[in-house]
Formats: sequence, structure tokens, C-alpha cells
Amino acid sequence: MDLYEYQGKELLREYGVETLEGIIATSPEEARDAAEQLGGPVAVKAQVLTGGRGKAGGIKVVEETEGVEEAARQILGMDINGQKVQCVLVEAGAQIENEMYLSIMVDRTAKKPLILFSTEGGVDIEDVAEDSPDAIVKVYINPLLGLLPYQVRELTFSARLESDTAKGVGQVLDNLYEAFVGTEASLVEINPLVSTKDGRILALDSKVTVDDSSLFRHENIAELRDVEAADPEEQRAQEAGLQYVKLSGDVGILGNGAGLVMSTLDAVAQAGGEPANFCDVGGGADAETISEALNIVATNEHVKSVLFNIFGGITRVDEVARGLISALEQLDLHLPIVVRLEGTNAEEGRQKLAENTSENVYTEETMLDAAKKAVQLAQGGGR
Amino acid sequence: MDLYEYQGKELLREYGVETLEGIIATSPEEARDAAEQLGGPVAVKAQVLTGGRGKAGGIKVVEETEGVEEAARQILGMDINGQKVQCVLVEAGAQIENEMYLSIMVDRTAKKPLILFSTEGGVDIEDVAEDSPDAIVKVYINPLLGLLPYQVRELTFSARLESDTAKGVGQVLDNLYEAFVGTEASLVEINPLVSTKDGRILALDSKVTVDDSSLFRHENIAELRDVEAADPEEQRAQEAGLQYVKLSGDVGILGNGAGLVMSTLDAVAQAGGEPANFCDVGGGADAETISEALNIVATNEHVKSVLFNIFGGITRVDEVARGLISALEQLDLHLPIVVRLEGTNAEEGRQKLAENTSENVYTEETMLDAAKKAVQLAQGGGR
Amino acid sequence: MAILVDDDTSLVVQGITGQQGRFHTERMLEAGTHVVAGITPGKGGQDYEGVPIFNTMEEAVKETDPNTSVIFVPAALAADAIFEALDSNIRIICCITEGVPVHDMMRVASYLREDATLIGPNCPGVLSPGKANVSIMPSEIFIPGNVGVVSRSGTLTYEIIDELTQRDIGQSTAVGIGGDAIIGTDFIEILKKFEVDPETECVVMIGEIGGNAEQLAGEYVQNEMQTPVVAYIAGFTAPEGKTMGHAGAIASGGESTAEAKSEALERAGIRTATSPSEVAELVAEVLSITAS
Amino acid sequence: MAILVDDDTSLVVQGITGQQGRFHTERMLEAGTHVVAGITPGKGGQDYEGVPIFNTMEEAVKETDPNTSVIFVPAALAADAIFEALDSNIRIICCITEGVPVHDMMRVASYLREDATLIGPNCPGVLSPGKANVSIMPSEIFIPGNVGVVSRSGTLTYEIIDELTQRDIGQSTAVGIGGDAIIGTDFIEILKKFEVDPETECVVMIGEIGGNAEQLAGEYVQNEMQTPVVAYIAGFTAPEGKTMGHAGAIASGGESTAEAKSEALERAGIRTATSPSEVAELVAEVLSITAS
Repeated sequence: MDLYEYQGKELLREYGVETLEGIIATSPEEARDAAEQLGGPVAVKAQVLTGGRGKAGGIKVVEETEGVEEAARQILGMDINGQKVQCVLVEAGAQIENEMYLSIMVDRTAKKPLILFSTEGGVDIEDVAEDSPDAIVKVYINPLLGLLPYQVRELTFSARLESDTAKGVGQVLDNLYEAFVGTEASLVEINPLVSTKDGRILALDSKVTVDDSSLFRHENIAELRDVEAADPEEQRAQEAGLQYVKLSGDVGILGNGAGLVMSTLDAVAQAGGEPANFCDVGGGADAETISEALNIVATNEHVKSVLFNIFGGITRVDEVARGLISALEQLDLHLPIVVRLEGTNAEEGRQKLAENTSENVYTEETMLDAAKKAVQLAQGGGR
Repeated sequence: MDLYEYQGKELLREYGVETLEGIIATSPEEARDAAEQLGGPVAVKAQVLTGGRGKAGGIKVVEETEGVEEAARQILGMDINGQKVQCVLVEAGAQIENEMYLSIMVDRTAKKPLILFSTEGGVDIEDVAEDSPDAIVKVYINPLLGLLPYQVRELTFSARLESDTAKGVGQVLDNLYEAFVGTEASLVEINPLVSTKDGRILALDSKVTVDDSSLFRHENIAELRDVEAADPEEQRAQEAGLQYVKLSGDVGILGNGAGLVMSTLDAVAQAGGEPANFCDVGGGADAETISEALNIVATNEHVKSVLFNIFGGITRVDEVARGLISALEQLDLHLPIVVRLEGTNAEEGRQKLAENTSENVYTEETMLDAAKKAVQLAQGGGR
Repeated sequence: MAILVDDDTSLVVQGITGQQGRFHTERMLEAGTHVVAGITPGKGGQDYEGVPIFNTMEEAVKETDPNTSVIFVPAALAADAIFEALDSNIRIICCITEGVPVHDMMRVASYLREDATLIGPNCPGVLSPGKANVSIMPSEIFIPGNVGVVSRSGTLTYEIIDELTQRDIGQSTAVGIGGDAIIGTDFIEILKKFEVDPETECVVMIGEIGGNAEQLAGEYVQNEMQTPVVAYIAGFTAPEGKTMGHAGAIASGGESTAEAKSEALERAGIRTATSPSEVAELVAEVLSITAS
Repeated sequence: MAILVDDDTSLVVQGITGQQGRFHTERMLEAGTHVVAGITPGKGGQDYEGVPIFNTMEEAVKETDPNTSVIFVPAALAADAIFEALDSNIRIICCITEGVPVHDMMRVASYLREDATLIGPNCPGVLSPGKANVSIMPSEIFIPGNVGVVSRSGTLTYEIIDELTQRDIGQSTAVGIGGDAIIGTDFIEILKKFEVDPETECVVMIGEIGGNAEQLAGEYVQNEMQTPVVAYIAGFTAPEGKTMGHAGAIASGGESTAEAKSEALERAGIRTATSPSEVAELVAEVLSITAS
């Protein structure tokens, strides 16, 4: 789960990382009030869960309070990489001396936390990694020992920081590691981390991704989940316990098991089609779940055909077929549905389906054939 | 550093371990006030840093508040294993169902925390270990992982606790482990840990020993050090940075290095004498330190002779001799002092000493001869 | 032979009395697996389908001496169950549980020593057809043979197994290593085991988006492995930054995309299929080459 | 030969610019020890007595490739220094620092792997006469020879070394394992090394009150060791419950008393002296028996 900049900063402050003073605003008027309260020049920053908002015009620095309302008006409602800006962070100014980069992430290969630090901040770290890899300092942490003082020294000396800056960065790092562990984040990133002319070290931006699997023990963070921003389709699927990702194509896809569904999407693409979604109905897909899943997929007005791909292993295929039949009876779907059933008791399942369903249901034996059929149907042919 | 029962309980309560309500009192009047405040029957318990206070009459249960003053009067000032009782803990009563034993200690061999639990509490755990070793459950903790839930289950199931008691004991154990780590204790012991008729699990006594070496980062605990109770000799030595232990004999002993001093004590005992103290003046023993050490040893009125045993390694013996000479000049000691100097530049040192010191200073070449001489002098002979 | 689990496997089921534990214990028993013990705190002394239940692993080990465990406990308790198994000297541990917190898994991974193998979490487990089923995989679709299968996925693996079986190509062992970001055993360790397994003549590796374990495996195959490998990667159509079902299946550019993985495997000289059925075709080719 | 430190030792001094670090670095250099680097954060680039100083162990290792370290940093930083050395693959680490918190040491001990040896803390270090001095021991009183010495104490060891040297009995290596409750290496591990050291023909073991390491060592000597051992225990007159200088020297009944240790060693067939000079006499006896 990704947090907005202002949410991430709130968490970081709880762990002692200093940020600029900021106030969240959902209207131009609120933004002006915020700016007045803060005084002096402010930055008005779009709150979106995507990068590149600066280039998209989502950040405006306003020297005089009068300009804030107009700036906020321009930013609020803006579409940045498909996300509508619903609020802005109005943040006090600072006299920046240096911009640095600091992050801690879960390293999948090393299976431990990895700290990245660079004196070249404010730019994309991947660009730094490509252009001047030596400018990035890496430190791996043993999670059973935590961040050790010598590792902080290794980082600050490797980065050739001056003594005062080293001390400040070291303190931020200690706090950030506490935050990383305390919130069970998979990523905490401060870019830029700045030193100011008056000697402070501040987090000017924040990107925090927390581990969804840990939310059960972090109620305060779970509450930050932004239901408004989520796509209604995805939100409904989540409530139904489905693994669901909305895509931009016209072939709706359902299946059991994440790998199989990903593979089904690929098959549809190979057949020349475009998947409208990823939907994993899970192992024991009963009539109710299948019904809800079909319903959600059909909600998407772009969907022209549905591909339902089941490999019955432990769940027997005839049982899945029964669930599907019952779901189709409950629903009044006019979309063509291609069903591919394979695995344990597949024959019985297919037969049951043939006996019970209406003419908009097609059955295929292989995944590739099913994908072709669904694409054909979506493109208006094959009926 | 050992804590008094009431100090240990205060710490344990901070970590969520439940105890009975109690009030500390230094006079019979205070004890009566405390009992009135608590109401009902109370226990009046001598606060001393030694075991066996129950047998010594240091704990009295008083049913009626009237009896408290008398009980406190009897206990206050009592001598228990050489310790004068300076305060009592007046503690509320409880309806006890079962007495258990729970402790966590630093296990030197395993180099990790060891938990001991027994359903046979309120008695000496070493007796239990001897009489019914199966009644003691042992669990070792990996300090990098901490106490794991499965280990709590192992303990409670091995001890065959009933489900409710298991839950309560498990909670106490979690809290006690937190306390053990949080206070950097070398021992936290609750004996007895009791279950009450109303289903609570309470620490009825507490024995907490914290690691002296960790006190620099535990100011709140360091402040509990009881300067009043400490022997004035030992206290003065501690302030002078000496390793000092007061003993009951008549041969005062000084030396450099803990092992060598222990060995010197043994040599005195082998020669038929009794050491009056253990005093390690440390490596770089300068005139000031030696002077203060001699002074402290001489403070003890039982001391009849002093044995000063130095093996000069890195500290050269002639330098030590210079320090000793200068110390003796500053002091006006009439006690016979046997000096044994060995090691680097020993010859020069001995010579210097022979040239400069008065008739009450004797030099010997070996540790055994020096010990014999000191014992002889203490026993009134040999001058 | 086979790897990880076989006739010598004696299995303890951690969380045997939960819904999943019960269901799969029956299936594992049906497949002839030696299930010697189950663990459910508080149910010690009972039994399930003839398998004695213990309160703790300590008791189970003392009474039944298992060498392998399979874990069905809830996500919040999974790391504790793994530690319990490790500390009791269980040397092969399959954690089926999905949704184990990543920080828990980092701690587990840092504690793991070389003498123990953790498979998963969020995995289907390990199955050696005709020998032992320590998994939630449908043993009905397997037949014994000489193809090793290692995969980050569940049903996709069954799909491919089914394609193999329909072509009468049997399997030595199928290992689901799990779909999470942090798992106990990566492709390479399993490939190493298949490489030294005399029974395994070809290995199928099923990868997906997220991380770079497939690239590392590709390097290993190229540099160290004699046994031929056929690969398949799922997730070409996955959008960037979205978690596709498995917690670890997230393409965030660079090496984590299906394209990057597929290309790297091809570069490493590994036959890479574009569909599950092509996997089976390529395996058939490899085996006929090997046989000839 | 000798154990732990010898001509191949290349030493890094952690905390080289403190008072103790400077003093003993000079002495170690005088004894011919290859001191290749020193570490003091913030003083990287400087040198002390020709020894280059680095800010971190990482830099020191990159530039000078030491295999051994000696630690003189304050107690609060000692565990961190040990972790730094371990993580930089230093395989022999002598921690001289006194007063290291016990909980720090439990964490260190749990992190230690078999491929590294930590001596101390609160120890005088290790010295192989004529080869290397990684210690605060006075090398002047040593002469090369074939008696190994292992001890929990400092000056008491010097006393005994002196007695040996005065009798012309030289030493292979002297190891001060430290006087704290939790130390990196116990008697047994050192005895094992002496046992396989062809140069060492007799071992002197110097114990004291507290713990039961001497008893465990006694068992090892009795069951596993061919090399003769002479022992000495200090602290017969120590009162119960009092810490006698060393944090670990506390008799609390049972096995922790000098009597119990001494008796256990005698029972294990080990010659146990009652004074430092008797140690030397017994060693002389043993060596003359061995020689004859």
C-alpha cells in the first residue's frame, strides 16, 4: 500500500525525521488559508501516488500568498498519470543548500533491508544509478541486528559527507530505519533529503510503501487506505476478496490462481486481444464468488467478451462448473463468455455446462483456443 | 547491582507485570499509615539484599492494622545476614491459589538468556532442582530473535498448566522478558509467582540484578543505587575507582589486577591468615590511587598488617615503587606494610623502596613469602 | 531419487486441525505420504485420521521424529511456526501460508542456516509423484518420471504438469517456491538439487514478473548446469506497479518485467516457451534429443 | 606454529588513537607484530607510528587486508566494533575493552559464526612470543617455547609466565580469554587449538571463581586431550555473592566456587597447583616427564 507524500511525512515525523511544516488542502480556499497560516513563500504540491508530478505541473512554488489560490485551482482536479488530484499539500519554504537521496527498501535477493544513499538527490535515483553509479552508497542491514552505528559511519564516510552533515544524515538514517521497521514498510524513500542553510536536514518529499500483509497489526496505517482514490471496480473486487487489477482492454478475464490468470492475459495478448482486467477468483471459487467476479468484470463498459479459465486441481472442475452455472442463472449477462475448463473432472464439468447454459456461453478445451475465441468475440466476430 | 524487592517490583510494573499494592515505610508510624491506606490484612516485609529474610523473621503478616506498628518496629533495624533493615514494604494481602517460580537469567555457558519456570514456587529453586528436577522447565532464548510465541507455549505445555493459568503466565513471561531486556538485567526472578483465587497472576516477590556495565545507559536504574546501605569502606573505594570488597580478616591486601589479588588473598589464607579486604588498584596505579587505597584499607580497624603485591608488566615496577613511596610520605601509617614487587624493573623498584621508606615497610621477593610475612605481622610477631 | 521429499519423508503438519490442514492432511495421506504427526496447541493427545496431534513441535519431535514439516497456520503465526520447526531441527519446511508479513520473512531468512531448507511461504509445496506429497497440489494430475518442475506459481504449475502428463511425460519432483517477495528458497537452490538428482533429465522453470530471481537462475543454468532447462514466464501484459495476485508479482521496470526475464533467459541459452502447452512441447523435444 | 597469532598475523587496531590504543600499538610494533592499519572514525588519512589510519574497517580491509583485529574502543562502542570486524571478515578479534554490557555480548555471541574467533572482551589479548603480540601483555617477560597458557586473568597470568620464564620454560602462545561473564571464546576452544598445535607440549590453564567453564574444560581435557594440562584456580577466599574485580568473577555457590572447580579438575586427573609458583614447578615436572 502506497502512502501519499503527506501521510508518509506524518509517519516519518512520528519517528523523528524532520520535514517542513505543511497543511493539506482540498480546495483553493483551504490552500490560501494554509499559506496564510504558514506565512512566506510556499510550495503547493499535488498529492498523487505516482512519480513525475513535477514535470506534469503538479508542484508550484508561490512567493506571495495571493498566488496560492490560483496555483491550487490549477493543480486540484489535474490528471497526473491517470490519477485525479484530490488534495494538495501546502508546504512552507526552506533555504536549501544540498539535495541528497536516502531510501530503505526490502531487497528481494539479499532478503534484507537495503539502504541507498546519494549526494545527488532530487533526481530519479535510477538515472543516478545509470549515469554515476559510484555516487550511490549501498548498505545492507541484518534485520536481526538492526542498523549498527558502524554502518552509519560507513555510509557517511563513503559518501564523503562533512562532519556536521554526516551527523545530521546519520540521525535521519537512524530514525528512518526505525520508521522502516516500525511501519513494516517495503520502501521508505526521501528524495530529496536536503540540508538547509541553517544546518537542518529535512525530508522534502516522502515515498512510503507499507507491506499489505502486515496491515493487520498496524491499524493506524491501514486506516490511511484511500478508498476514494481507488478505482470503484478494484475497490468492489477487494471487498469481495478477489485479486483484481483493472486494465484498459476489452476482454474480461477470470481464472483461478494468480499465475494462471497472468498466463491467460498473455494468451489473450498473443491472440491479438487486450485484457480488460486481471481477476483471480482463488481456489475454492463458489457460485457466489464467481457471480460477484463476473458482475464486476461486466461493470466495465469496455468489456466486449469474457474469458473464464479454470484449471481444476483440488477444486474439482465439475464443482466449478456448477458454481458458474448457478452464477450465470443469477445474473443477466448478455456478454459472450468463453469458458475453458481443464483438470480434475473436466469432462463432467464441460458436459454440465453444455447442458445448462445459454447460447452466449462458449466452451473451449485449451487455453490458447479459449483466448482466440474470446478475442474474436470481443472484436465482433465469431458469434 | 542488586535491587530491593520494592525497586524490582516498580520496574516490573513498568513492564506490565502485576504485583500487589504496596507502600514503603522507614518507621513504624509510616508502616501503620501505609497499612491504613491499603486496608485489610497486610504483610510487613524487610527490604534487604539477601535471601532468607523469611526465616530470619523479616516478614510478618498482620491481620489487623493495629499490629502493623509493632511488626514494623520489630523488623526495622533487624540484622539479616549482616544487613541492617532500613525500610519495610507494607503490602496488601491476596487470596493465593498456587505458588510458582519464574526467572530469566544470563546463562554464561549458553551465552543467552535462560528462562526457568516451576509450578513449585515459594521455595528455593535450587532445592527444587535437587529434589524434583523434572518440575523445572528450561527455555533458552536467542537474544537476536527474542522470546518467541512457540517458546511460551513450550513452557506452559511442558509445565502442564491449565489453559487460563497458561495464558496468564504466558503474559507475565512476555512482560518479564521485556523487562529483562529493557533493564539489561542479569537476573529477574519472581518467587513466588502466584495465581490468585480471582484468576490474577501476581509477582509476590522480586529479585532483580542489573548489569553494572550497562548502567551508563540506564540512568533511572543507576539512581537506585543505595549509597546508604553500602559499606562506607566499599563506597569510598568505589568513588576512588578501586575494585574493593570488604572481608572479615586482619590482613589488608592491595595488588594490581583482579586475578593476582584473588591469588594473593588465597596465599594469605594458605599462610594461616585472614584477608581483611580485596583491593585491586588497577593497571596504572599512581601515587594518588595507591595513597587512597592504603588509606581505605587502614580505615578498617581490624587491619593489623598490609600486603602490597604488585606484578609489574606494562606498568614498570620502579614507577609503582615511586608511587608507593610518595603515598607513604603523604600518609601517617603505623601499620606494618609488606611489599612484594616483581616484574619489569623489579630490582630498581625494590632498591628505591629500601632507600626511601621507614621501618614499618618490609619487602619480600615472592608472593608466598610476602603472604607469610604479612600474616606473621598481623598475628603480632616478626617485627 | 527425486529431491526434497520422497519415501524417507516423515511429515509433521503444523496447524493440522484448521480447515486447510485437515483437508490437505487427508490428501497427503491418500498420496501415501508418511504423515507422522500434527501440531495444534491445546489439542495434544487427540488425533486426526490416525495422525497423533501434539501441542508443540518439541513433543512431536520427541515422540515421532519427523524430518519434514508443512505449515498451514494463519499468516500472523507463520514465522513463529517456521522458527519452531527450525529450532526443532526440522530440515525441510514447506510454508503454504499466504500473506506472511515481509519483515517477518526477512527475520526468518536471516536466521536460516544452510542445513535447513524452507520452501515458501505462499507456495503450493513439494510433490514427488508416487513417493510423497508435501503440498496442496493435486497429486492426481502427476505421473512419476524424470522432469523436475520449479515454479513461483500454483495453478499455472498444475496447468503445465497436466500438459506434461497428457503427453506421458512424468515428473521427478515439482517444487512451488512461492509467490512472495521474500521466500526461503530461490530457483537456484532448487536447480542445484535437480542438477545432482540422477533421476531428473530435464527441468521446467516457471517464472513471473517481480524481482530478478529468473535472471540469476539463468546465469546459474548457463554457467553451472548440465541438465537441460525449459522456461516459461508469465505476466507480459501486467501493467507497471500493480501487484498481480502474488505479493511478489509486481513489475516495476528494469529486471522485474516479463520481457526482461524472458530475454535474459534466452540470452542464457535457455529454451523459453510462450505458453504452457509450448513448455510441454519443448520438454518433449529435449527429452527426445536426450534419449537419442 | 603457535595458535591464533603468529608471523602471518596482519593486525588492525580498532581505536588506535585513544590513549590505550596508542600506547599498546607502539608496544605491539616493538614486539615485531605486523600492525597494518588502525581505525578511528574521522582520522582517516592520518597515520600513527607509520601505521595508516582509516575511518572504517571497510576502508582498512580494502587497503591493507588485515586478518586479525584488536579492539581498544570504549565499552559502549565495543559490540559495534566487534560487529564491524566480523562483518568485514576479520577472523580473529581480540577485544581488550573492559565493561562491555552483558546484553551486548549475548547479541554478539549469538551472531558469531564458527569461522571467526572472538577473544575477550575484558581480556589482555593473545601473544605468541617472538611472533606476534596482539595484547596488552608485557612481551618482555615472555620467551618462546612450548607451553601454552590460557587464562581468565591478566596480571595473574604475567605472574605465572614470569615464574615459567625464570625457570627457562618458554611459551608457545598465551591467551587471555577474559574475565567477563560472557566471553567470545571459552577455555575449551583454546585447549582444542593447543591440542592440535605441534609446538605446544603442555598447557597451563588459569581459572577463577564464577561460572563453570573450568569444569567443562576439565571434562574436555579428561576425554579428548593428549597434551598434559596444569591448572590453577584463584579465589578460594572470595566471599559468596561478591564480584571480585572481574565482572565474571563471582562465586554464588554450586559450581562457581574455587573449591568446586579445583576438585572437579583434580577428579578429571588434572594437576592443579595451589600457587603461581607451584604452577611452574608442575609444568617443569610435566615437561621433564615428557622429555624423558
